[in-house]
Amino acid sequence: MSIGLSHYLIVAGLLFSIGAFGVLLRRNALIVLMCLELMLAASILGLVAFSRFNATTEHALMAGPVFVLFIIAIAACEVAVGLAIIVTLWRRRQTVELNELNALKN
Amino acid sequence: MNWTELSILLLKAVAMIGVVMTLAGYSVVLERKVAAWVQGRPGPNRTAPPLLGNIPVVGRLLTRMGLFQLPADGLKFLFKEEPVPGHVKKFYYVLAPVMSFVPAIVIMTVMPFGQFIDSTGQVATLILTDLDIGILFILAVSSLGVYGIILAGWSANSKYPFLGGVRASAQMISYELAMGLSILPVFLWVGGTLSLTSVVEAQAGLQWWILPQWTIIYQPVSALIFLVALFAETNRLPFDMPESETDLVAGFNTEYGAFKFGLFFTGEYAHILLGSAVFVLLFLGGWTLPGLPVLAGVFGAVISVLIFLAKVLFMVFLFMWVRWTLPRFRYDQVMTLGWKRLLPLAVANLIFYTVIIAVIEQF
Amino acid sequence: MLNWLFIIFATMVIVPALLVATNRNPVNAAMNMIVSFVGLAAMFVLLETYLLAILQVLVYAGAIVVLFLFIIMLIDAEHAPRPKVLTYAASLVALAILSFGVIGLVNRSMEQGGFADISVDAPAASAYAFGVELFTRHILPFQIAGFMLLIAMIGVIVICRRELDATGTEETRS
Amino acid sequence: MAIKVLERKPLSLAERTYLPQIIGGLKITMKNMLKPPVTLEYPDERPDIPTGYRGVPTLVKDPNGREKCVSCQLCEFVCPPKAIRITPGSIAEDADTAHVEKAPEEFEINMLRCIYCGFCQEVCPEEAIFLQDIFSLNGLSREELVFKKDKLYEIGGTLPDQHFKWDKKKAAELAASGGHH
Repeated sequence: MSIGLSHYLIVAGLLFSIGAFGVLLRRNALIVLMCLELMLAASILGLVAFSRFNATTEHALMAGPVFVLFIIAIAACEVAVGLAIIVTLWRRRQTVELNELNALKN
Repeated sequence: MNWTELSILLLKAVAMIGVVMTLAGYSVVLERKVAAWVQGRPGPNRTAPPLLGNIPVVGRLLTRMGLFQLPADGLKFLFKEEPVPGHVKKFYYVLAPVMSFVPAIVIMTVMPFGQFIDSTGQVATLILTDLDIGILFILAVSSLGVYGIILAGWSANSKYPFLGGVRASAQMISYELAMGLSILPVFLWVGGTLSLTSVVEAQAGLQWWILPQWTIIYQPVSALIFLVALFAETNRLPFDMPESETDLVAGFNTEYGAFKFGLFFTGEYAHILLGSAVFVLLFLGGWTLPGLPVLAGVFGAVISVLIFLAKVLFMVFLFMWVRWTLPRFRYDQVMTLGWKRLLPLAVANLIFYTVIIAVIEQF
Repeated sequence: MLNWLFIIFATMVIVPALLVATNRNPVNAAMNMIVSFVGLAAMFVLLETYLLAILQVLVYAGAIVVLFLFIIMLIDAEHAPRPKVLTYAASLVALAILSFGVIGLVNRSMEQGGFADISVDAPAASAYAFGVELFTRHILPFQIAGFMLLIAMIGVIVICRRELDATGTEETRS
Repeated sequence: MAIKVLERKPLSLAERTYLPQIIGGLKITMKNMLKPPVTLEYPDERPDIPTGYRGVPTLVKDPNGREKCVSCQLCEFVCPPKAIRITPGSIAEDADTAHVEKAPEEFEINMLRCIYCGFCQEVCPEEAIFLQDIFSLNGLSREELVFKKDKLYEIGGTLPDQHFKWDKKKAAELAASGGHH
């Protein structure tokens, strides 16, 4: 058995599922952000695998990897903004637990 | 790949690690010597093993140079009791020294250190793995070195190491940007490749029979930014925030002793050595001397390696010279320098050279 | 050889990812995330996209996780409370459904021959190829990404700024 | 007195980069690096002891080899940490130095207590106790560091004496007794 596209896709899919699982399970804003990162990473793996396996002998398929570059850049943005929000939240409310951020309830 | 090839590769790797680690150890001795010379002292000159130290002239000379200090220090680190304070987080406490040491060893694999020209004129670079994106690999792996310091600070579970860890993480992120931006013009200049070997080859030879082709001559600002960022990344003295003895006891390694501290210590000097090597490769012409072609054969290869080593050791000496000259920055000054001075300067430098190179290519 | 490497790296990606989602200590989670990302970079090496592998380590392991650790230390967020059993069960069900869905989808597509399942000897995606692609066909997304970075930077500065009160001293908004 | 406020000159561009200052500092340290070391390699080279140095207190003999101490016990009384113990004794009638009348039977200085203040030397009417040039003293037990009389004479040796007070006294006695008989 040789490792083919399907195996990479399954790994990417599992990684994405685990990320979603973490987002659903955890109430700590930091961990939720980490799990979002995992989901993005899964999408990156999928893109790279697709473009590698659909490449031809003449030229590499560059659309996937180039898109991955953009994803990495945007992920960095997302983390920076997310962490800034978490820090501000901590300064005001002294908590990062999403369950306790219910000022609009009631 | 058969077993002979594998074992040859393994031998090469072990030899490389042995040489670099010995050099790192001796840079500790050099550091102590330089400190002593600056302060008008002779420095370590007593340690003499029983037999070697008794050789009439040579033994005495080696003792005076402090060359036996390294094994003595190493054995001291090995044989001391290893205390593990009760309040630390054990797993990360043990992991941290390893994490700070391993990146240095990994960087070695892509570090070219000489050139071998065989009788048919075929040029081969002396390197363990010739990666065509070597510099990116070095940047990526060396950025992992900060985990050792952060984890040490966090796992020690007491305030001074913790402050050291927090400072280290902020400082490393800040200066990595300027560092990355400062080496881009170099690779633009040598023409569209990220391989360290080709950067060195582009710097061989003379311009107008007088000017060396070294990048530092053409791009002094890039070299300056890279050097400052290198000081910050290796936590050397104007920037040794994580380990500032005056306000943080010993910073991130306050709770460490014996061999674990030895690992941190050697790791720091290995980083200095490899950082100097990168600086030499990028800005000081690597193993070439202006006007001196690399000779063919084993002799030429040895000469090229020696030239490279001499340059690297000069850079290591510069690190120490600066350390014993300048006082430490305050933490906010480090941040201001990184974000408000170096980063804009690096961006302006990049744009300037991009324009210059575009103009040169037009004509 | 390659099969074994794939299995090792896949484990290196999946198992730490699970620990990220379930570990109650944020520092443990962050360290597991590094292992997971390094495994991912290794998979990129298997896929012969070396530049992306190195960028993955450089950006994620080198910068993003350091940032996470910095914030964890700054806000002292150790030991999150244990999630409720009901949440746990519901999330596990969601995980099971998602994973089976993904595996089923991939298998079904494979049976229908939807994907080319052969690896051809394509030229490696070199840094040069990336540059050419970025500055010719994808120049607009490239500029937009740069603009996004700028916006994010300004946004972060604005979010984290402490307002100055009338006397000019710093005061947190409260 | 009027306070004069000095306006600080704004830094020039070169000064604001701090590079000239750093290079200046590097020059200074390099200059120092090239100078020979100023330290003394202690166990191999010994420092020059200046005259009047207050090292370990010792007992001295006069040039004739007679012990100068007459066990007046002034040093014992003046010693601030009470490091000196003297057991006075008399000199035998038939001895050559019988006219001195008293000599210490036992003389101990506890070097662990001594604070090298030099009061004993200052107070001694016979110039018998001197703080000499021994500056490094060590031992393996407490007993070893309580110096007895012979040890004190051994490390003290002989110092030149200008007065020869007891010789003069003996000569005077002899002359007086010769006059009588």
